[in-house]
Amino acid sequence: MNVKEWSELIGPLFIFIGSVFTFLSAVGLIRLPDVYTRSHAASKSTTLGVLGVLFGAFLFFLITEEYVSIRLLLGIFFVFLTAPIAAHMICRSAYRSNVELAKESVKDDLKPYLKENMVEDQV
Amino acid sequence: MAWSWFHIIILLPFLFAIVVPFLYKVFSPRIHTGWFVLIVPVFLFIYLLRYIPVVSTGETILLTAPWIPSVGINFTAYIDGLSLIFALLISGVGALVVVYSIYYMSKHREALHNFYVYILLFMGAMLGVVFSDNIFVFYVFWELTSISSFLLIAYWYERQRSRYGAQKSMLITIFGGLSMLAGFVMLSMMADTYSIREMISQKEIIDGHTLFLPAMILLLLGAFTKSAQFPFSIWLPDAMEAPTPISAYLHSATMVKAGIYLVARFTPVFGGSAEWFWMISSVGIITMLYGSITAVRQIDLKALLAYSTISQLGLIMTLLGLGSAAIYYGNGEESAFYAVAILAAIFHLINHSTFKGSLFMVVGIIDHETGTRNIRRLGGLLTVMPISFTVALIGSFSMAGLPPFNGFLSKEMFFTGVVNSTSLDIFGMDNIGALFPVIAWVASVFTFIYSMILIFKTFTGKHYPERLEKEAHEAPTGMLIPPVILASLVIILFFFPNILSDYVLQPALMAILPAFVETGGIDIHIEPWHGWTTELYMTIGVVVIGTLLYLTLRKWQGIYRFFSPEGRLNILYDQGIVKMEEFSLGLTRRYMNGSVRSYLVYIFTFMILVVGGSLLLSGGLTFDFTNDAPISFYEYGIVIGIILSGVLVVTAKSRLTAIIALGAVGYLVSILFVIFRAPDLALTQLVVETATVALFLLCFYHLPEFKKRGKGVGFKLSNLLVSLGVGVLVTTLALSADANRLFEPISSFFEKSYELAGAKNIVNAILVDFRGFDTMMEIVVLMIASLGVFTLIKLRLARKDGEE
Amino acid sequence: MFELLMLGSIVMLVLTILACLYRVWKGPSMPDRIQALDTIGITLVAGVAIFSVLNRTHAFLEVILIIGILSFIGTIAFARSLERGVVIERKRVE
Amino acid sequence: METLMAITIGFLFSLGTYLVLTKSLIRIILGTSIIGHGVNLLILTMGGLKTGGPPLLGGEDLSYTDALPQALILTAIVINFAVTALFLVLAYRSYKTLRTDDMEQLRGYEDE
Amino acid sequence: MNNALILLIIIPLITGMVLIIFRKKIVFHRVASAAALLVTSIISLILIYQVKTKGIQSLQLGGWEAPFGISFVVDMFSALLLLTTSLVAFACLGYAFRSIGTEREANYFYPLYLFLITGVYGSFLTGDLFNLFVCFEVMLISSYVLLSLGGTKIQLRESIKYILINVLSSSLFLVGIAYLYAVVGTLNMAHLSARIAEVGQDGVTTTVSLLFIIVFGLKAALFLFYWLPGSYSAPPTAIGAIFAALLTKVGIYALFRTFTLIFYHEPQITHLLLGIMGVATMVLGAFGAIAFSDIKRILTYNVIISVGLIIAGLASYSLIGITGSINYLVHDMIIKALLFLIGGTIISLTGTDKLGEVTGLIRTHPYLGWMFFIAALSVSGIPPLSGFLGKVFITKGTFEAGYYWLGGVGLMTSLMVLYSVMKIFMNAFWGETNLSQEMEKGTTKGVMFPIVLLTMLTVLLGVGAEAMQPYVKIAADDLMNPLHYIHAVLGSNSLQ
Amino acid sequence: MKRANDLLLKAVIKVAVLIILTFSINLFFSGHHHPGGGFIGGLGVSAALILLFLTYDIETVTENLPFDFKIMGAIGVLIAVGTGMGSFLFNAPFLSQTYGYFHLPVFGETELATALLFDLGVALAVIGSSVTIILSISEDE
Repeated sequence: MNVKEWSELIGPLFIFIGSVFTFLSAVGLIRLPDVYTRSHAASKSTTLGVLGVLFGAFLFFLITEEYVSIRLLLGIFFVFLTAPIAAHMICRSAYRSNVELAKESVKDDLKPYLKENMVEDQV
Repeated sequence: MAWSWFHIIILLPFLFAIVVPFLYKVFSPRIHTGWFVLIVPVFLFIYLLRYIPVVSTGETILLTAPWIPSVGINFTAYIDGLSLIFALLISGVGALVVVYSIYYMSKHREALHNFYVYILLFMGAMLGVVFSDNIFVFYVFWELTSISSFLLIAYWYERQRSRYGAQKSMLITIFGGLSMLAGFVMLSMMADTYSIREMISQKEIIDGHTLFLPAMILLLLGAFTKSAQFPFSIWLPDAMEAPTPISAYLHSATMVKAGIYLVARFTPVFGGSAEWFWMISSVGIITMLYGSITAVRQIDLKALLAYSTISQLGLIMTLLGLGSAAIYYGNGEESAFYAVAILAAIFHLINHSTFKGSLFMVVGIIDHETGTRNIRRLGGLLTVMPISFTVALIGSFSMAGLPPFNGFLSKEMFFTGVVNSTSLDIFGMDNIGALFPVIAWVASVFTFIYSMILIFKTFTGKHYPERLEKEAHEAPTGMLIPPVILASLVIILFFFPNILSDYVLQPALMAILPAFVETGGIDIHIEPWHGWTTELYMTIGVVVIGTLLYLTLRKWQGIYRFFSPEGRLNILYDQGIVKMEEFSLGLTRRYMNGSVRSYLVYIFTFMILVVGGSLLLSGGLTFDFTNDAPISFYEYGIVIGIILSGVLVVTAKSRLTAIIALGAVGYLVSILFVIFRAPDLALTQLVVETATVALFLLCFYHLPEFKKRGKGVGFKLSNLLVSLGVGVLVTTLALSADANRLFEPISSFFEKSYELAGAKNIVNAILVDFRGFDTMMEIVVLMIASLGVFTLIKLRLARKDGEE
Repeated sequence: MFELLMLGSIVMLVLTILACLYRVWKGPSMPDRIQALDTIGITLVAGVAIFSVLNRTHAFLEVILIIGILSFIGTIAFARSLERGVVIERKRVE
Repeated sequence: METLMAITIGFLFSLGTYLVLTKSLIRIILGTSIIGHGVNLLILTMGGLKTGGPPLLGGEDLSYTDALPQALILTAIVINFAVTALFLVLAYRSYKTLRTDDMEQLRGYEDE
Repeated sequence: MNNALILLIIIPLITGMVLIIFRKKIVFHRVASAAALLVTSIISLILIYQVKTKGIQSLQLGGWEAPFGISFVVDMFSALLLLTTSLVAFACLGYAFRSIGTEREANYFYPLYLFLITGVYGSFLTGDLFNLFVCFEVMLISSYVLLSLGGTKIQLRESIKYILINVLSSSLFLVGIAYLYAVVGTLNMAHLSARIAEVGQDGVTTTVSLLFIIVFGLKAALFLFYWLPGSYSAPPTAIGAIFAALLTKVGIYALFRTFTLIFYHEPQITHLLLGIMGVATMVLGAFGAIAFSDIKRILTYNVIISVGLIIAGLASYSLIGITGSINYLVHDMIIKALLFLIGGTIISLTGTDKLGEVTGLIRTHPYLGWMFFIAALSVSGIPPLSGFLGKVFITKGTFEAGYYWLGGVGLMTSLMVLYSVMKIFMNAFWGETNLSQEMEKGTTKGVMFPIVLLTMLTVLLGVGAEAMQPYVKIAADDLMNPLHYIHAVLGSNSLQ
Repeated sequence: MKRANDLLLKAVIKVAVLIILTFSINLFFSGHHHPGGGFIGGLGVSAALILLFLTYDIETVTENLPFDFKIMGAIGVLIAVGTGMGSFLFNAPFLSQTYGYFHLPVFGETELATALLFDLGVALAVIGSSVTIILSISEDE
């Protein structure tokens, strides 16, 4: 293996690492007790994983073909930007539609606040 | 080929019919519209008279006017003896009827414009029928007679009986017309011409053709229905709902004779065969017997006349049938012997028009002046209406076959024809030929009886003015003129029959039996006195027995309670219609049950049967896996994923699951597109799938949750079978098509897209350039769909008016 | 080596998708399902990227972004409809 | 691959047909969508699944997959989408107006 | 190259799109759509003239040679249908002016109407199988929207069934196209014909052709007509009339095109099946027509019957049968529109579509009554009106092909047709007049013009049938000689 | 009544919409050589619009984007048909497209094709109709 071949493996390596992260988040998705905790697994590590994969692909094309893919960069940026928002929205909707917290939860900070201010808004 | 004056003349009634409403509008009620209309038949009659000298020499005239020449349908007028007789009857009787109607139809109360338009339509149609040589033009006019008759019968359309009668006559005669059309089509295929004359010249080809018999039967159906032959006769009595002038005109003198004309016209084509002979003569004789027997029991004068008409038409039909044997013998002594029957037919045709026309008119007068036609309420009119009585007497004695009236002559000739036919040794006549004279005689006895009933029950006996709706008195002179003219013809024809025979009968006979053209016809000399022949004895027998039976009518009338064939037939017809409607409703409701699922099951089942059957039977079922592209494991995975998600859609308990599973199918399909190297497709599929799922979610929000709707195992099983069938069909056909790639696809052309269209993306080049039109229409579809969504949401019309 | 890495990645991704499918199937709540679907979407982004690398083609890079966009919109829409009952509001609400 | 695809397509058709034959309107529409997927895959399969490169010129591919079926499918997808959208909204409207989504109750011969 | 072909599509399309932009100007909508249809009538006349003098015209869209781009072809058959479509559409549009109501007018009735016509024109013109599908869809989706336009209960209910069945049949159409593409590898109809003629029509091709029979049969209401009665009686009169006149005809056209141009090698299978389906259609349709006693339903079943009869001519696959079918097709488009318009007028006058509730209309509406009478005769093929010639020739064609049962059933059903339409006439127009003019729910004001126009057409086409015959002859000749079409599209030397 | 604020969402959405629009326009223009084109580009734009509708509400968005999307769709179709009709001027068959290479100041050597105009029509039609569909449904009570 020469340098070129090794350098070609950088991209795939990133991809693999990303995949591992993604897989780990899947484990979390199955094992964690309630939607709020699962949301952590799903949003954080998946985002990282996907970013890894995309970055790996970007590197791969950069190195092997010297091709700078604007689209991949856009994609990375977009996922980076939107994934947290999506997770945030899901959690909020979960909370608002009264999804129970896991039994193990110790604290619900939002509850007293909501009780005071936004009673009518509970759809 | 050009339009001649003669064509215009034939069409004159139609042309005049257009003017009639205007005339009515302008002059009514000052001048009776009939006076204007009268011009037409009078003119026609005089015009046609000119042709008698020409035709009597045996000459025929053929005038062709183009109608649809490019398909060989031309208005070919053919003037020979036969058509001329009919045309003269039509115009002559027509003129008299119009005169009569002027007095019969009130110009203040009746919608005369309609009446005369119908009459003119009919007259033109009838003339067209008798003069047309082209079968399709013939058919055109033939149907027009049915239609105008329909309109005339329902002239008083407020009356339920009128509408009933009109519908009945229309259904039966148009049924006949259609079968005649089928016969015509077959004839045209056999002879390869649309001209009747040319068909006659190709008799040999037609005779030996396999279609000979079907064509003949179909043609005769037309003739029998039109001429009210048994069992199609039922429409004629109900047609009596028409105003009496119409009954006199259509239902005695002209329209019903169109069937006779048809048979006579086609005798040269079909005549000489056993089938033709038997069908016509047996139907004719049965009709004759049936009509005369049934007529006796009628108490309505017009009904009596209707059945008598049926009977008389049967008589003429019998004669034509028997006479057709002459063709078998070709030209000669023997042939002439049987040809007498044909002669008698034509002669009786004319006579019947005269006496039956006059009788109808008299009955009309009675109806008009007394307000009833019921025999039981009438009686003793002799003193009140002497002229009418005289006319009626002449008419009915002629009908009964008594001298010195023309009916006697033709009746004698009828007997001659029937008796002659017993000596036939062909067509199996030697076995049962003797039946003809017997039946004919019996029918004549009954004819005698009803003639007597007609005259004596009405005019003699005691007069009961209180039973009548009006005070009876003699009709106005104008109303009496036409029947008097006809009655005088009845007498004149008795004394001078040979005027007729030389000028008219002879050429007509030659038209029916063209074999005689070469020999110049047969020797026709009609004489009242033949000596003491069988025929005379038969007539005397008729008179004697008939008188006896008439006098003892009351004693044996009771048997009619057990015998009413006309009732049976009517019930058959009425029930037939009702049952037909019921059956149709039941059937249609059964399969058109409004359930879209049933429709789909029909459609899919049909598809599986037809396409699947064809795939199995046509040997198209082939498999060839050698060219298959290799499969990798993730492709398996995706396919399994698609199938699993699909199953999930079906089995899902909640609609949300189903929708998500559908989305999964869609996304996996787009992944397949990625694998199959279709980036554009994958992109589009992804976006569209998302949009679809979004729409589902937007709409499903309001749709109800899936419910357990138990419909039984049968329901599910049939669904399962049908859907499995569809799936298997699609798969096998796909495999067969895959294994059966006959040609290279044309798509290699598109790989030059960069040179041709400046595009490196072939799919895009196809979309915007090579097949840009598809894309253009596709966005139109999208646009329309969005408009549709918009209007569906925004526009909500309540069910305001009854329109929707 | 290259193939091995790729294969491993694909296997992982497939496992991730299966896990998410389990979550979609099981629930128990709606947000769970949405969460899982969102994850599937993002994983698909990764999958397409791997496929492109594997086939050394740029043809599908558009797909990556499209999936990302769609999955994001979908998630937002779902969340909205859960939260407010309607997806798109008609009137401005302050 | 063609064989596998043919079987898959047959499956999709079966499932779609089964759904279409049920009584719930929403399932019927789901069924038409599934059939739509089946149709698209069928066109692609019938175009031949030869494994050339994507139909984009300029790469180093020597052969390309058949582009024509792809273009056809694109058109078909869009049209299918338009019709499905209309159908869905119609179903929605019908439910709001007629208060039922059961096709058996939409027979409509009794009330006339 | 003849750009006139595409103008037929473009003019109604552009007009419709412009009308969408100016949504509120109803009067403009009316004028513009009438003008558009008039212009297309003129163009179709020109096309007829051109085809007569110069033979089949074709246009390769985008300038791409034939099998690769989309070809537009007009032969005499389609030209005749185009002209008839324009006239009938014009008449129904005229009827809509006074009857459709402002709410519908403001909700894009006219654009949708024009798009429907666009789709019909496209289907008649295109020479490409897939493009035929697309044009079908334009027509169908407009018809979906028109059918549901207004959103009354019955409209919604019938729209669902109609859309569902048509969506499925469209899917099957695509399935058929896919198979055919696999086997023959092309989409251009002329090219398909040439290629199939080259190697013969084998089992698979025949099977695929049967699939096309089912697809087009669904659109044409040939035997698989279950969607038709409901959906034609649901919408307002003007829409129902244009549906009755055009929708099934497009399916019929497609059947004629494919089974004279492409799949004509195995008539003992394909055309026999068509014949059997035709008989079933006629019989079931006739039973349906006499079963009911409400006007709209009687008329809708009459639509079905005529489909069977027209297809009978195709099934005979003889010159004379096809000639008859073409005659009858033109007649049928006119007469069905006419019948629906008059029927709708009766219903709007009386407020009911049940026979027997209102009688004696002829006293108050003599012209309407007599025109219905003429229409009734014409629809039953009574001479000398327009249906006669077609029926005779179809009968003759079937007889010549040895399908006596087919022609016989055709004739018998026309008696049932007559019975069913006369039932309307005798019940609604005859009898005691029980509805005075003051009690009437609607009016005939302003809607008589299209009825008169169509009545005159049916009379003229019957009496003056000669005027049309040379064109019909050309059309039939071209249909029976696929080579004419192929040459016109592919050029004479490209029979590969 | 107070309502949960969408500050976070609104902030991000603005950027996201920008990205999507950029990407859509890129897709649209590169359609001739890369995957993409008018249809998908149009859908992208409408996705961005829908994102706006999701985040804000119909009233707000239509105030800022005062289009009647039905008219936009109609204009799109008209453009598409119009480019086809342009070929009438050159006596070429309907929908004949052409292309050429031009030297433009900023872009350098650029290919310009009439097909692009056609695609623009497609895109507008797609945007118009898809947004119309979504809005119609959403506006229903």
